[in-house]
Amino acid sequence: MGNDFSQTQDLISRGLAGFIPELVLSALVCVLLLADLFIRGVKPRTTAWIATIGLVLAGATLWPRLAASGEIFGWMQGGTQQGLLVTDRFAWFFQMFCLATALATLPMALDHAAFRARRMGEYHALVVAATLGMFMMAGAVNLLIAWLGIEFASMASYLATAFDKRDRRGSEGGIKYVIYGSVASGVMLYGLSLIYGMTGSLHYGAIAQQLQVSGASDLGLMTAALLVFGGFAYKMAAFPMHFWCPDVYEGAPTPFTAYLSVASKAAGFAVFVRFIAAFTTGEGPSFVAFGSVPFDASFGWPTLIAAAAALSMTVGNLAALWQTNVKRMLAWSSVAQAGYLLMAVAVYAAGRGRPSGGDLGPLIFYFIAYFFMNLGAFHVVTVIASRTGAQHVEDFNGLGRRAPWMAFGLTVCLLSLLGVPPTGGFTGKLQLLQTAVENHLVWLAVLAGINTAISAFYYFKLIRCMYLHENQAGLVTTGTTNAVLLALLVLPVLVLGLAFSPFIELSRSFGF
Amino acid sequence: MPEIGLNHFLIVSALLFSAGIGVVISRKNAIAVLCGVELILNAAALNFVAFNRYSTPDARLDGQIFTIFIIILAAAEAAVALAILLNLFQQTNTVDVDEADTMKE
Amino acid sequence: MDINMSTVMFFAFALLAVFPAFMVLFAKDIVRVAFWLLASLSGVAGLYIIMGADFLGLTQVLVYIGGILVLILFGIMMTSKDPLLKRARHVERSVVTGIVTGALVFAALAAVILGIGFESGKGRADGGATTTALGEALLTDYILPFEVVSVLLLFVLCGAAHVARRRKEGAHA
Amino acid sequence: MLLTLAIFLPLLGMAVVLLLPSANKNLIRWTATAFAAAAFIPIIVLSKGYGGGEGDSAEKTLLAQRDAVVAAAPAAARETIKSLLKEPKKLTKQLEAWSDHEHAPASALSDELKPLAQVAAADAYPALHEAWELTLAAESVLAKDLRYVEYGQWIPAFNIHYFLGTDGLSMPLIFLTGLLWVLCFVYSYSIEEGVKGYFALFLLLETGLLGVFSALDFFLFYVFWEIVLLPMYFLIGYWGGPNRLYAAIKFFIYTLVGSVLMLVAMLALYWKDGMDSFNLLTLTSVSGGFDMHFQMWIFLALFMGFAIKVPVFPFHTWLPDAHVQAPTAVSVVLAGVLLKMGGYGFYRFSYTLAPDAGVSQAMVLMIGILGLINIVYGALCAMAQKDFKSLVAYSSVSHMGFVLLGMAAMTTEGMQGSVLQMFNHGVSSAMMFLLVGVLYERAHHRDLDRFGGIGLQMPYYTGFAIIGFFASLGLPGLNGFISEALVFMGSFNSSEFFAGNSTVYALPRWIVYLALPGVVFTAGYILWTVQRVYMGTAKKEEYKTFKDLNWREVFSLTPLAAMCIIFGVWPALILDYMNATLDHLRAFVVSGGGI
Repeated sequence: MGNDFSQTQDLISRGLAGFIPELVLSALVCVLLLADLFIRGVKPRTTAWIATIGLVLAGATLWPRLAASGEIFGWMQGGTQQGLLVTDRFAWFFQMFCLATALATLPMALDHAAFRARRMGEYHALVVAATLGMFMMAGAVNLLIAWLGIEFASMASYLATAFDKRDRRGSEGGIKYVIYGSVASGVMLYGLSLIYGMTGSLHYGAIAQQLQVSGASDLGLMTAALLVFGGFAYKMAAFPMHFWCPDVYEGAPTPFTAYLSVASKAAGFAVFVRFIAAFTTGEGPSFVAFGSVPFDASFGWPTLIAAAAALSMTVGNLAALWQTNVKRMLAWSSVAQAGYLLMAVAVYAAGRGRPSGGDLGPLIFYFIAYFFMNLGAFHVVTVIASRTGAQHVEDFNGLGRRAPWMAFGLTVCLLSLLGVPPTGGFTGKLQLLQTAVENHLVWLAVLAGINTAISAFYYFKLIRCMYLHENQAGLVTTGTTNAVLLALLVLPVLVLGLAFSPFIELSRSFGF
Repeated sequence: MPEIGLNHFLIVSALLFSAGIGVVISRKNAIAVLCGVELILNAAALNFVAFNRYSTPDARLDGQIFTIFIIILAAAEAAVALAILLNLFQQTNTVDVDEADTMKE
Repeated sequence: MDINMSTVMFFAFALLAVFPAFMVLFAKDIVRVAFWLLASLSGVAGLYIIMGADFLGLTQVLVYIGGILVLILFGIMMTSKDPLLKRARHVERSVVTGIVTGALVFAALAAVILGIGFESGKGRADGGATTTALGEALLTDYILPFEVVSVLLLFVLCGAAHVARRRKEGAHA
Repeated sequence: MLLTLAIFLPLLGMAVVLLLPSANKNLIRWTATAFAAAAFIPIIVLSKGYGGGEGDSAEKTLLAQRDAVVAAAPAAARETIKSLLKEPKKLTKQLEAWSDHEHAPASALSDELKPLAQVAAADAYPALHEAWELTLAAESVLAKDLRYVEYGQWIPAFNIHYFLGTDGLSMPLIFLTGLLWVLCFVYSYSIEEGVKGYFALFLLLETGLLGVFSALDFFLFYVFWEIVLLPMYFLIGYWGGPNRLYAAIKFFIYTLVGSVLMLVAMLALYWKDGMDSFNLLTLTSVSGGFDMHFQMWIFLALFMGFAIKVPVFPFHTWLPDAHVQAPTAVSVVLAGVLLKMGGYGFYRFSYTLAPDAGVSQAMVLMIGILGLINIVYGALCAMAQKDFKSLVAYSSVSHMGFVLLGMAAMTTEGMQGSVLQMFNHGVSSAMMFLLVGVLYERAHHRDLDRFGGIGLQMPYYTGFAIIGFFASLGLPGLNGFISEALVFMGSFNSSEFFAGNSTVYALPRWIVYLALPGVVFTAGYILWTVQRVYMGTAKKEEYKTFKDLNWREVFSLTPLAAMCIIFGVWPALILDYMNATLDHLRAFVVSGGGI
């Protein structure tokens, strides 16, 4: 190691100074694990409060990083720093996003029936740990850290999925999640090793530079892309690694499903976008399209992603049509949503290297909308399930009368997921379609349109049950906290649909 | 006989990877699938070490470090998988991935 | 023909790594699967040592063979009523699928690897023991992942203990 | 302000209705009716004004707006903007080039683009864009006839505006909407279940429809278009017949598929040549320059969206289902106004945005033949129906075929007939659905074969029925005759009219010949129906106890019957409204968007 010791020390201390939110989260994991040992009796609220305070604290320490930019940790190589993590607005957005998801799912966990009479410290610790892993995913600029972040978040998610030991479906979901997850991770690792072999570095910047200076074998890049995409697709719940989704979403405790479907997907997209940014910086065709691949000259990252987008939305929507379990339906819906989101990534990858390209605004805007609409939907499902034991679509019969506000909130969220004006989902999808059309991916936009129509079938299945089917059972009382959370999640969906101008600018500013 | 070089190791690793994929696809016992995953992980790790040894431009040990983390994470993953599996076994008396399938409708 | 020692060693270890790997695919019962895996991983450890990664070789033996495999064996013993249970006939067919897929994957990968045409000229020459260098790197350049992994191991330990612990009275875990 | 008032009064009404106690059903009914009537007042004022040529023309309003935008631009760029605006079409080309060079250094720009860089440097680019949009909009052919224009910023990031206006094409439909809502509300007093939701959704529906007919910003139009979907879904799904859920979702999905394709077309136009505009008028004044290939795609995508709504064969299958299952008042507005959204869309969007494609051989033949199929196939299907309501539903399919046929002809008479047919069908089909509803409320079935002798039992009702059905048949002296005759004249003349015109493909006569039997079939099923239902003696004892119309039913039917007669005798009353608008539109399309 040719490093000067004082230089290294300097890098580490500067790194730690920019790393406070992660340190807070790490401490929070330890505190929560210990809390179960030292707090007597079953007090789910105590640990929930500890978690809340810790998450808010982490958010407060994260806030100033909005202005920060630059890489932290790592080493000096030829006079430039090759960091492990980067602090920029893009990372900040996704870190805040995951933090907010963790925070929003806390009240849901308190409300979840199976969680009411047990110690919850370990569960919260796992959620916080998953969030910590996602922090690393959002900021990773090094193959090792990207993979480590994914694994970190995954391990915590595996355990949280199987957290409810009395629930057999939880264990089943957990074992499927961990087995398929480790296969995906192994395949991805093999791809990463090829990238390392071809470029001789783990650092994104160095890889990009190496690719620009001396290039790499198109065949090798293509193989690595296919292998690596498997791992990323697993985290994004996108085709072809989407099949775990329904079982895990159904098996996991509903609050954690909500967390998984929002935060985990977002972190998966964050790490993926940053990864492909390193591979599509070049001006030459060899990076955007892999050039002289023997069987199809136009194959490249944009094509790969566009194909995955098309298949994700189609497979997700078609499979969702046949579901009668609400959580499974939302799981397939989230696969389809990953497809819509991948459209924006495909356009982004295609636009890199062009002066006007590379706008991540639509992706981020859709994620803002997705946060509210998907969490809103899961919130209602959790609340209703914990009071009526509702699992299936038919269990929601007559909810329009039994719990009018909850039903209204769920309807707004479902309409938003479907993409009907005036909701955030519509304006979000509009921008996704717009970028696709603008970048000559009209076929993908048309396919997304057709998919929207298909998805109306199953979203409306639930709406129909709530309003058009009768159920004589009495009113469902839901409590103030839940009503407040519902309002906090549903109102922004409408705001994003009606007055979205400022949010467009805002989401554009989070790109890199 | 040619001198042993990078490609030799890569071919060994490719063989391990293919064997691992084969195991993952054909086995139904969750523990056996896990063994297949270990093979895949080792293939990747072997790649990292081989590239580090034969083809990186400078004297850094990035590939070997990566391998250390692969080994650690493999251990953690095995622990998690087996813990969940034990719990599932207590409930259902099976470790068959396909049999643990009460959810599909 | 000059057959030097390292070539012989390579082929010996490569055989030790690859043959058992395929036996993992073919073996009839789960206990044999585990022991074939052990053999294969030892072969990989040997390959590490050939490449001058002595510390990794030792870690491989200690962690993998001493830790992970023991874990797997424990898992087998605790979840199998009859560990030596022969594979049922309907499962046999899927072995063919496994072999075919594996063969296809290998053919593709080998084509890619040979197609890329890696040069083995560069890289880190045999620089003696790596333990010191690795230790230094872990505490300087890679201090972040090193610490992060310690948090990971902590919560994995607690979480796994929680999930695997036998339920006592049901309600309170 | 009047248009805004008309559109949003029902929305306000919805909010008020939702706040009322659900137990007090009469209060809800009266409140809802009051709001529908209140919304009708500005509409009457508008239509009187439009007929009398009141109100500033769109051209004037838009130019005034443009001057205000320029005046508000940063001073440094104001003069540059003014000089650039002198040649707005040239500026369009420059904007396209500019969008390719946006991030290029100033030194790399051509002389042509330097003024744009200057404007951008002064942060006046949005002002320039807006002023350019408005200048072109004022030049548009549509601007000649639009009145009561309202224009304001909505979402600046995407150049989306709150832009409304009305002309001879939309005014009759807006009038019809306002009128039908009042009539339907009075008729709907017999709804007893879920009164609050019913009237609230119905009011929301009115907002959507009035918005659709007056929006001049494509995005705003799309939002209103989608707003129509939801209340309709619930109105059919909750208050409909036994198979209502199937009918409701079928309606929803069909329309959604169409609107999504429309959305893609809308986005393609937005990105076309870097114009970044949703302003229909702006797009219209440059659409003549779009290449044929692009126009074809736009036309087809929009065609799908509108054709499903019309509905054009083979996308018509949702219509009989929806009609049969829907409650009476919903059927009335569905046939009376909702179907016209499609026809209106063709004229307002398809032909103005893709003029060359609209008169190309492929499209003229496609529309003409589909119109022919609609007319003949719809009539034959109607003849085969046993259910009274699905007979009326298929008659809608048949009648909307005339709209297509007249449109394909692109002659003066053809277009007049086609647009008039939309209005007339709105009146007569609304009336027919009300008539079916009246009978259903008494008999609780709609089986044509089981009726008979109603004429003796309910003379007033039968009087109305004769007017309604004969208007639909196209009996001279009633309104349907005028429009059908105009359509046939227009489409027959097309080949003569466009002889020697190389750019416009004339509708071939054989299509008209083949469509003519449709009239005979129509006469056949209507006369047969009248005979089966109203003539003869009562087939059942219970029919003898049927009471004649009550005051609500008379209230709903009288204005419609009056309109059937008035517009049959004096069609100029409404044709005068449309003539100027349609003439301009026709000249625009025929000249390939060149005027």
